[in-house]
Amino acid sequence: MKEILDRITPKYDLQDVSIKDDLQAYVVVEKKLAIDMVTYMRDYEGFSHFVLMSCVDWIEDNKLQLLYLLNNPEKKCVIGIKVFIDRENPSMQSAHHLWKQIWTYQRELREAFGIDFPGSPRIEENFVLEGWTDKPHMLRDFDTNKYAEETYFPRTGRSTNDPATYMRQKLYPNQPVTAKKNKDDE
Amino acid sequence: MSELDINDKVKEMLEKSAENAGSKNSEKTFVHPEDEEREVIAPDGSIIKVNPIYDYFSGKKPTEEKPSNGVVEKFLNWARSESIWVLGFGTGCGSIEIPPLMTPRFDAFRFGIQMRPTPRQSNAFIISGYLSVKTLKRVIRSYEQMPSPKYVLALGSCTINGGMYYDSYSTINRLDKYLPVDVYIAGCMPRPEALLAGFMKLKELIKEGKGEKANEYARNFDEYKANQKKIIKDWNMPDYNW
Amino acid sequence: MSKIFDFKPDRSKYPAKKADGTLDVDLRSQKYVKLWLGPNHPGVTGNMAVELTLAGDEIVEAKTHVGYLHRGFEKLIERRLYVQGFPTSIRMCVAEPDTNEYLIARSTEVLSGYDKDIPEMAQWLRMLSLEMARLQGLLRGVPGQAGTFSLGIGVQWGVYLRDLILDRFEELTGARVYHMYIIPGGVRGLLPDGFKKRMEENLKEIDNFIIRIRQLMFDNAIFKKRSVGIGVIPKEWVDLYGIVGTNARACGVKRDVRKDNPYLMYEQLDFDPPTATEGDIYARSWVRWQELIQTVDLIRQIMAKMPEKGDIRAKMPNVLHWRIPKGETYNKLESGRGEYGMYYVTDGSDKPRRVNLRGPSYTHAIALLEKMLIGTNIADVHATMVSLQTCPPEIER
Amino acid sequence: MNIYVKLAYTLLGFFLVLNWGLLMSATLRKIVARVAGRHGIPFYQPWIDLLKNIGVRTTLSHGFMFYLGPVFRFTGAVGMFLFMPALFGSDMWSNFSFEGDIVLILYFQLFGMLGMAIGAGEGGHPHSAIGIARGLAQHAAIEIPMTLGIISLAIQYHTLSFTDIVAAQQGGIANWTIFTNPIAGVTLLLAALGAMGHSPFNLVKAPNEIPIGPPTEYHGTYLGVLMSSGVVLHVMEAALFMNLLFGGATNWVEFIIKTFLINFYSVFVGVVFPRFKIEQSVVWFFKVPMALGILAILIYSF
Repeated sequence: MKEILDRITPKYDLQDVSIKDDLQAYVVVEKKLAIDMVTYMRDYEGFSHFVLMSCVDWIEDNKLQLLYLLNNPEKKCVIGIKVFIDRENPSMQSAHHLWKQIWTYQRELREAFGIDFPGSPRIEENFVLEGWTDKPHMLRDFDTNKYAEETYFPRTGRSTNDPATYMRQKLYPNQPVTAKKNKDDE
Repeated sequence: MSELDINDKVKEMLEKSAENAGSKNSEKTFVHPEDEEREVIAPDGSIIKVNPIYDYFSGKKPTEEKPSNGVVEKFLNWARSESIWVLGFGTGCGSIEIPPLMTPRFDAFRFGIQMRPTPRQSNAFIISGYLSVKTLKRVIRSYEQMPSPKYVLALGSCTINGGMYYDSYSTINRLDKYLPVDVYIAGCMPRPEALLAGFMKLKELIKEGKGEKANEYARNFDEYKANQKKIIKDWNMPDYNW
Repeated sequence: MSKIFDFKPDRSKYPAKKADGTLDVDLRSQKYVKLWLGPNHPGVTGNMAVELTLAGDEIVEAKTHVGYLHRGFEKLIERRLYVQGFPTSIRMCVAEPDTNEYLIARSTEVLSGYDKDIPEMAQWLRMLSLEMARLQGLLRGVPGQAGTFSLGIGVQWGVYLRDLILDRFEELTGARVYHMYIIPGGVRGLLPDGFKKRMEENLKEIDNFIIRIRQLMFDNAIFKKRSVGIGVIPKEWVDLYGIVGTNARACGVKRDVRKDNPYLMYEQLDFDPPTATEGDIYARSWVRWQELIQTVDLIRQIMAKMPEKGDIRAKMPNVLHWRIPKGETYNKLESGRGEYGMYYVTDGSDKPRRVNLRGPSYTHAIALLEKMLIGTNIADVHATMVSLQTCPPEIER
Repeated sequence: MNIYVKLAYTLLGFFLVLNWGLLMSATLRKIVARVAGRHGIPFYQPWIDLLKNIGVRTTLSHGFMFYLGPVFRFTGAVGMFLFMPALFGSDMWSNFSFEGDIVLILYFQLFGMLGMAIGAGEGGHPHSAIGIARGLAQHAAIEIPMTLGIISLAIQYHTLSFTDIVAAQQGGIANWTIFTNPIAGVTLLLAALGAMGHSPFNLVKAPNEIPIGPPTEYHGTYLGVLMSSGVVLHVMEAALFMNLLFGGATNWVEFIIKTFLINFYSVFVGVVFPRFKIEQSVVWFFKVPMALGILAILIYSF
């Protein structure tokens, strides 16, 4: 894993290289180099098995993090290629020509995060939702609880407890709620 | 219903759906191009007008069908309770317990329970767990296709109050707001024994003459439809060119 | 004689293709029929739909529609504590729920640095639970292939034996389908008294079944006729489409996470994943049948090699106040359907930032299935789908 | 015998055959269940199903021909019953069989299928139409060995009359056609597998491909009529082969045993064999059964 990273780090000007163990590493690459790097890894480094394409919403940095996870069946190691893209009007080059299943991931990400992949087949089609009019459902600022309460009919009498408070009341009923705090909470 | 009424109704519906869509995202209207009104040339050369949205989504109110009186109805109810044909539509993860129900260990065939593959021939609907909005649309459509009298068994806590998915944006919380439910079977997920107990309860209800939820659905059709329309915004049905 | 009836029409020019490569199918020309298989269709695995465009009896275009089982797990887990997310997440795929348990437990352990502390006994028990889950999946899946050709008795026998394994699960964990046994930090309990003896009795019954199912399926002329040479996956597709698990092994690509990236105690077990070279439906069910034998053998090995007693839980922090530092990890295991992985991101708070499940069906049921169905008949759709072991809930989560 | 008395006996006979058919279908389903290790349905289940179907309140129609589908099917079943001697040598139970009736029976066998084709086509469901197309194609393939076998029997006995063919087989098991003309017998028995419509030739209804074929849109009373004509057809198909090959029946007990065994034979095959595809099924009938049929004719021609 390390030698591969040593080889590609100068080539693609990788910024944030983190090696988890011998078999897993994550690198951050610039947006315009990302697809190029994925192609390079597939063709020259033997990462021929495409595992997963995912997205993480870092709302505090106003960034969306795309992840291309590739697997090398020979060396049995996994590399995650991360790309940070803008959260407003997110858009990314399509990679559907590299592997046949990628357009599915792109279709899902388009629906879940609103990321546009120009040129990807059937990108505008619904994936899991139908007639969805709200904002993309996987973004952090979409509040699913509020949406569910407003849209569906919550059954009256169903109560929800904060587990920590509830357990404290059950286990130590005589102590006032604020008396003792777990040291992890501070 | 005359043709004029139909057209008015469709227009109203289209406007409504356009409004619904337009309120948040003006580009997305829920009429796909293939669902627009069009003319079709029949094999003999004549021209038929087709309006897919109306043809596929029946907006017609179901009629209430009164039970026949006295001994006849009692006798028929006995026959209905002993021959429950379940629609084979696994709507959620509870459907993994349907194969055990139909196989040597539990063998629901002993009690006259059989699976039927088409809604036209079945009279019981097992809602096996959580219902996403997308499935609910199909469930309603299948339910409306079933001939009366029909019964609904709701499995799992997800259909009662949302269960584990109470805060999910995709699954409904209470099934009885959208469809009349005869028997709830609690659990996550209910065991086959619980399912059998549910069927026994349903049999009792039918024998007592209480299995008239289909008529209730017809009576409160507007209310149920309003609830359904609140969450199902895309009423387009898949296009058959048959 | 059969050559005369083996008439294959030339479809290279018909239906015609548009400039952008999509098919030029004019539904109003009355040459094509659109047929929806599912979601309300007994021939579809789970709750999904395949939209078929037919020319005669032959499929010219297929589109998979999913989302009927979408519950938004990945969103819900972001709103729950790590331990609360645990019972939610195991419901992601109902066919083998234990795989989800292991992945989520393993991910949280790796990210919080407890993955080295898991006691050996717990690892053996985890492995036992996973292999039992694989066994109950295969008991449904192997005869299920014959069930697609309406050979229903194998399914009936298989589901009965699956019930026996579920009984053992019930004994071990207290639950029938959703066990919640592999918790973060270890497992919930030791083996009950006499468990191994009762398990051995069940395995003997399954041994009998394995022989009977061979006679019923693989020595059956019509089963061969319906499955040999149909639904072929060429070897080159394995990387192109991301095919994993038994589907990849059936076309000669020996990939098994248990061997490639050994987890738990699989290094101490003696096994060799079965392979075939043809890549058709027959080969896939043959590989699965051999896997059934192997799984029974693995369970026997595990029960023989595992220690009698030992710690089953590492010392973990209070789960109600459990915070995991910022990090990300991808963990995978070999489920009955193939490589099953989970990408887990934490941000230092008491809830995960993102959880993404990689189910094998995600590629098998959409990109691959759509490709494989073209040119086959309506009668082959169900068989192809079951032979790929599609499981819709893990596609849409 | 007075025609009215005969009519009364025929109706009574039809009632008996209907009830025997229902009981037989329950028994055969129970046998399949026992192979699977299940207990199976109660033996009275078909009657309850029939009652329940009549008790269904909603009745939908897709047009005039939709009504006629089950009616035609029922007509086919009744026609097969009417023109076949149920019991040989009995004035009361030989129904309306007369000279030349074997051709009529073959026609009635197809009649119900054609009626269903029109009715199910009107139903408008794609599965119905696909099922009907499969059914007619397969039926054409079944007809060939069956007709060849029957021609062989006609050459052997120099008659086309059912009553004469049965009469020629009386006087002991050795006189049965299956022993006097085994090649034609085997041809007809192979054709019987297809005619009974159990697996491997159940692709008309094919529950997990095109659920459930022609009757997809039929419900309630329509389905009740279809069910009852289905069970009568099963009994009468078996009676056809019983009369042709196994010496007919001289009393009801013999009738019941023989029809049951012939049906059991097709279920016995069906339990352990999966379903053919339509092209495989057609080709199968064009191979061994057709060759045997031609051989059976050739033997008696020279």
